[in-house]
Amino acid sequence: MEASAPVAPHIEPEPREWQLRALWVGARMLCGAASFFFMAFLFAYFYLRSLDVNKSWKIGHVTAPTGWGVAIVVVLVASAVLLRLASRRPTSALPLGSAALGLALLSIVLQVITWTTLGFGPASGGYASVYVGWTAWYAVFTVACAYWIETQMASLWRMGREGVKRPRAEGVPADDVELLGAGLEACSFLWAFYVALGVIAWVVLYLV
Amino acid sequence: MSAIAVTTEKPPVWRRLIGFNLLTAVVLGVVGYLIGYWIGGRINTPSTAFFSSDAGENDISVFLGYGLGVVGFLIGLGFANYPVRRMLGYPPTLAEHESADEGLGRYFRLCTDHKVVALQYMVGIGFFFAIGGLNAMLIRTELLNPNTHVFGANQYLTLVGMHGSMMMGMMTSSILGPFANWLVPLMIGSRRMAFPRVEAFTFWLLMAAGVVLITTIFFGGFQTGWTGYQPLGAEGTAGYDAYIGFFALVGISMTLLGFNLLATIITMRAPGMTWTRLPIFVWGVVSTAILMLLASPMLAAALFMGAFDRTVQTGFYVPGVGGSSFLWQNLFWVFGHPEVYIVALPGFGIALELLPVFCRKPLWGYRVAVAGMLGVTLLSFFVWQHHLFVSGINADLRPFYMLSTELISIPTGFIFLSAMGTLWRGRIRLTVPMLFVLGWAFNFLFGGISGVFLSDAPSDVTTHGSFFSMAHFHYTIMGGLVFTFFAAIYYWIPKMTGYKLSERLGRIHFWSLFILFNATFGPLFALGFMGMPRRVVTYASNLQPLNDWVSVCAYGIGLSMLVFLWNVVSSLILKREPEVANAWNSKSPEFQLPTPVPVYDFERIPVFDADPYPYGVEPAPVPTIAPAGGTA
Amino acid sequence: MSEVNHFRRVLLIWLVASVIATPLVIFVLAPIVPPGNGTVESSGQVTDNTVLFGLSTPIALAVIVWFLYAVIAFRERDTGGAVLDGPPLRGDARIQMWWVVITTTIVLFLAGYGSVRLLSDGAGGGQGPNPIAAPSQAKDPALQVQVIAQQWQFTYRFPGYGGVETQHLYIPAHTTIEFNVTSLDVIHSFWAFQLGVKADANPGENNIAYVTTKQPLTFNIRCAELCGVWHGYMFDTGHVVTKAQFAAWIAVQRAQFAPATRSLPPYSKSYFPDPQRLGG
Amino acid sequence: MSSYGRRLLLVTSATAIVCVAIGLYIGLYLTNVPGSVAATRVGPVTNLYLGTVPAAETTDPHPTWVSYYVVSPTSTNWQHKTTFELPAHSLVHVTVYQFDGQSGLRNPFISQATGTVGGTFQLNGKTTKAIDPDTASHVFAIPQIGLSVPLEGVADNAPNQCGNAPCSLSMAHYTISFTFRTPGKGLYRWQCFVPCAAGYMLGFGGPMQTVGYMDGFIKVV
Repeated sequence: MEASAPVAPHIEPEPREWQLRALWVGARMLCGAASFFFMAFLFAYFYLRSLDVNKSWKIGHVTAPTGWGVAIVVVLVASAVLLRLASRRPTSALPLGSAALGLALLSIVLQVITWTTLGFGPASGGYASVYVGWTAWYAVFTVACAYWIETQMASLWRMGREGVKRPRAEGVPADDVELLGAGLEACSFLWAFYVALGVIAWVVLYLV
Repeated sequence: MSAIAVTTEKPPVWRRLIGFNLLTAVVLGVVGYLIGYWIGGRINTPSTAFFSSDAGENDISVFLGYGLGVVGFLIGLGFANYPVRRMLGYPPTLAEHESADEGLGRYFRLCTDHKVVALQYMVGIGFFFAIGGLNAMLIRTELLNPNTHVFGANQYLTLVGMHGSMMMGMMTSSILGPFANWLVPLMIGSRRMAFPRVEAFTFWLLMAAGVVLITTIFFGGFQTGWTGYQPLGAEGTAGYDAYIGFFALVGISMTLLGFNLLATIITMRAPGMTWTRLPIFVWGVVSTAILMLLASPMLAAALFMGAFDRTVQTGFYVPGVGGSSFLWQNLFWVFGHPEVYIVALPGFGIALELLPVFCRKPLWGYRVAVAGMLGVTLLSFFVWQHHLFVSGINADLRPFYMLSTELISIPTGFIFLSAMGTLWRGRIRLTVPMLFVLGWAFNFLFGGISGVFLSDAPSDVTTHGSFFSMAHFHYTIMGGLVFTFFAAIYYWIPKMTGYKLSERLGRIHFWSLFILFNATFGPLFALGFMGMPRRVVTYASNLQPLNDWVSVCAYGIGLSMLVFLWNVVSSLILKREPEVANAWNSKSPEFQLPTPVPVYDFERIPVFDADPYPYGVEPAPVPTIAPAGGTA
Repeated sequence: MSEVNHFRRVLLIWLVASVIATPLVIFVLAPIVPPGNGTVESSGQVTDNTVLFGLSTPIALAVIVWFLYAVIAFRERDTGGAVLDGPPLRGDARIQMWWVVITTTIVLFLAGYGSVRLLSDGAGGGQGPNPIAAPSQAKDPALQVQVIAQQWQFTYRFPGYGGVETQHLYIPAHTTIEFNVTSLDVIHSFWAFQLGVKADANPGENNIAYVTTKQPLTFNIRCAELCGVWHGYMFDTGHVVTKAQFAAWIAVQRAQFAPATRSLPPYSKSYFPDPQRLGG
Repeated sequence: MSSYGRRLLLVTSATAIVCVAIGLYIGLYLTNVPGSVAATRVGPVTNLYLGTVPAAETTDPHPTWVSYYVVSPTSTNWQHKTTFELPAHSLVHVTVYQFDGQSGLRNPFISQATGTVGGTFQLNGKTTKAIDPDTASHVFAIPQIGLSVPLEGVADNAPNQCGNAPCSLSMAHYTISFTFRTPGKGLYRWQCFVPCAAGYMLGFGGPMQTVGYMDGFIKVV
């Protein structure tokens, strides 16, 4: 990291639990923001469906690709459960966490396949619009979550390779393992919550 | 601060310009735009061809250009370095470029010192505020005469839209950006933000957003105003893409700004800084940050739907192909009404924070004031359909929205109660910041009372969408937010920069602004009642005298702002008279630190044993704050 | 200082100011505030505004008097450079309670009053496709007028007169009119200023507003929702005329616009003219 | 002092740059509207010749946009201007050479001419009141004075269609002419009512919302 200023010796460090708590709180607040983001799509779904202006909720033959939808949601739930389990024991979370990361990426691949085999286009009415918009932005934020999971796994991997004696986190007085544990907990909580949003999306888009 | 004083061996200037800084960012931003535009042209599938071939413009290209341009800009600033290192498993760090040695250069690159980010915000937002104000002058120029046009009709609407978007988008962060970023770590004793890199990110993203909005003029502008109503937006030229890009970036920036401030205040209060000792300004920040965190994502989502309509031809907002124009109105105002409180609440915080200092009394009714802010926060999510009283949407719910809207005046009244109680039997010193606070009270009172007319559904039938509502929200936003913004500037900027501001020019600025503000926006209430709709390029000729009066007064506001600008330039750049540590004899923690504040703020995390308003208490408890020595 | 009862003084000043100002506002200012007394609905709005003015004047005065008095009476005089503190008052539960009670009472009264007025006749506002408040149509049913907004003009359609569409708007006096407002493209807003009518025109939706006319009257029609480049020029002049004049006018219109009427789609509450109309 | 001088120079040059930028912004973008053309006057009647084309000249900033032009009586000398100067309270005879295809009206009501002398217009020399709304290509309308004349569109299968302006009379076209009486002095806007902006959703973006293409003013002097 270029020019990361060293903490001057006469500066007393901040309480060590601050950054850990910030990660905990931060993950919860991101859940709130994500909920409101997808609430807009949820609202759009029910609003357009109930208005059905000009009978254009579904134009032409529009059927939800339920099979693919089930596959995606199963993969997502499995990923969330694995990561949550992994976060219980941070130091040995690498295998389970990596599997969770792989499943998260798999869900995006499945989603892309679904788009190409939909049988209807974005212009096929209200349902098609909401379907395309919702799944697209869900996939985008899945990538963001996958990034976070990846950084945790990479940290674990490097820790396993180079040991815990690597340089301390600069400016963060918290213990390395503690910080990693907190990061993994926050990350897995957000991912679990995000997958829960995905389950809601699945229920709305495929079942309702 | 002084770049010239640093005489240590440094590489030549041209060498220092290479690296992760603003220059690289601009270059990479342009390159990113061109790449995105090119890719957009390539992925021109048959389903989208109709947009590009016939109209001579390709929305996919424009959106991809904006997206990759912003990404390039951020990479150029160095925002990608850390994420890449994290992906490779390197340990987390918090700080980047936190050193006074780097002089002025710090301000032109990614810096995570909360005081540097605050000043970056100050200058950046000030720049866009000036553009927004200039647009207002041009709007008033066009309205001098109903029968001759200075600007084209579409250029006029673009001006209106840019003025509104600039003010509602960029100025939303005008208090939380500069002042909360600077003050919160000092007031709660945390020394830094919870996520310093996110803090810097919000600033640079906001600047990118501002540039995106300005580029709308290369694409024919947008004719929708800041509310961007659909399907008018869907049928617009590519200039509307700039509107979508702008507000989406602003929405992301605002979400993260609120997220970061909230995380900091929740988790990083110094020992003894309990919730009931929190300075009232920080409470204002908390309530605003909650709204930013939760409301802005809805705006982003609504805008993304609009972007999909324009690119892949979904039909969210186009009636007849699955959509509804109501959908945008609902989603926009679910965000939009919290948004106007995002703009008002920091002003409440600043007014109540400054009053005790200049009345030499503790804040009266602290808990009531806090309840007021939180009450406004909560209620603001339940009032949005009062913007749609005559729209035909859920007309049965009008009595409910009338009630919820009017209920908001109860918590707002708490703010006034607290202010009035603090004034009572104080030892009031009419300094420049205090004058602006009093101006806020006067303006916001009229803003609030005119709001009652608009919230009353029968009365709203005439005033809705007229100059009356325009005058109303200028009274609350310009009279409320901008007046407290200036109060904060006169109060804190000397502390932040270390140089005195001229008191004489400050007084001239206040009195001219206060009088001209009321002379400009007062008559607009009358114009609204007389039947002048908003955003019109022409109007009935019997309204011309009043419009001309308003225009002339608006130019006066422009001159008043020039006085302020001259004050800033002459005091902070030319004269540079050093400011003492505590010019206002404030008992707030930030004024117990030396001026300028050292890079690491405190040597030790302070311990608080009282709230920051121990006025009239002998002996006054002063928080044990040890400034970080040696680096000043 | 403390000998003077400041609170009593403020109260007195406020009382005097309110007693002078409130009647002035109610009886001089409020009656001249538009939209005037041209229709039942617009008079209703004037009454409504009068109540709001009358109520807000003493409230505004209370705050202003308090602030001005405090700034003048408690302003720090010359202390020779010393910074002296005021008394450490931190609140008063009784005052706070009374404040809550008073403001809540006012707010609930306002909301109740507004709702009653709104539900009595709809106050001229757009109420969507199924209005909950309509003026009494006991004597004779309302005259239906469809307002069709498009970029950038209003046209009017009379379903009771062969579905004729007209360029300008004439309506009979002493009649209840049911405006059915819709749009063919983007959101507009039909604002008949002197009638006290405003209703958004939404594409594919019907938005009903009622008005009961009185004497003949000329009124301004403006678009009140930004609808594109000529939004500012989307205005027209309408007329309330006697019933006989109206009958004559509509007959002329039916004859003149017979060719156009033949090509019109059947009357409907909303229209979906091939929405994409991509042109070419 | 040298440091002061340097700062002063910095401030002055920054101010100069900002002023120049603002000047350019106002000068180049905001006041960039097409100029006006005075109609020719022959005897008691003023003549105005217009042309409507499916796409502006290839050198235009928007070569794919549909547009009105001012032309000579023989459809030469195409000028891209949409503000017309006309004398007050007098008869104006307008001739439109219409080269564009059929789009169709959103509101069929506008297929009938109003506000012209006699309530009719000449379509290729034939006196007409209304056309089929689905064959309309454009409308010349001045809503403030109630003038509205539909312009018949060239059939899709017509030979020798015009692409970009300028178009000659040898190409497929309709000639529409009508006479109307100008109001008192002032500025009146005119527009087209056919959703003819190809490539824009609802057909009302771009040229329909940009003065200089399907919109303009009549300046009555």
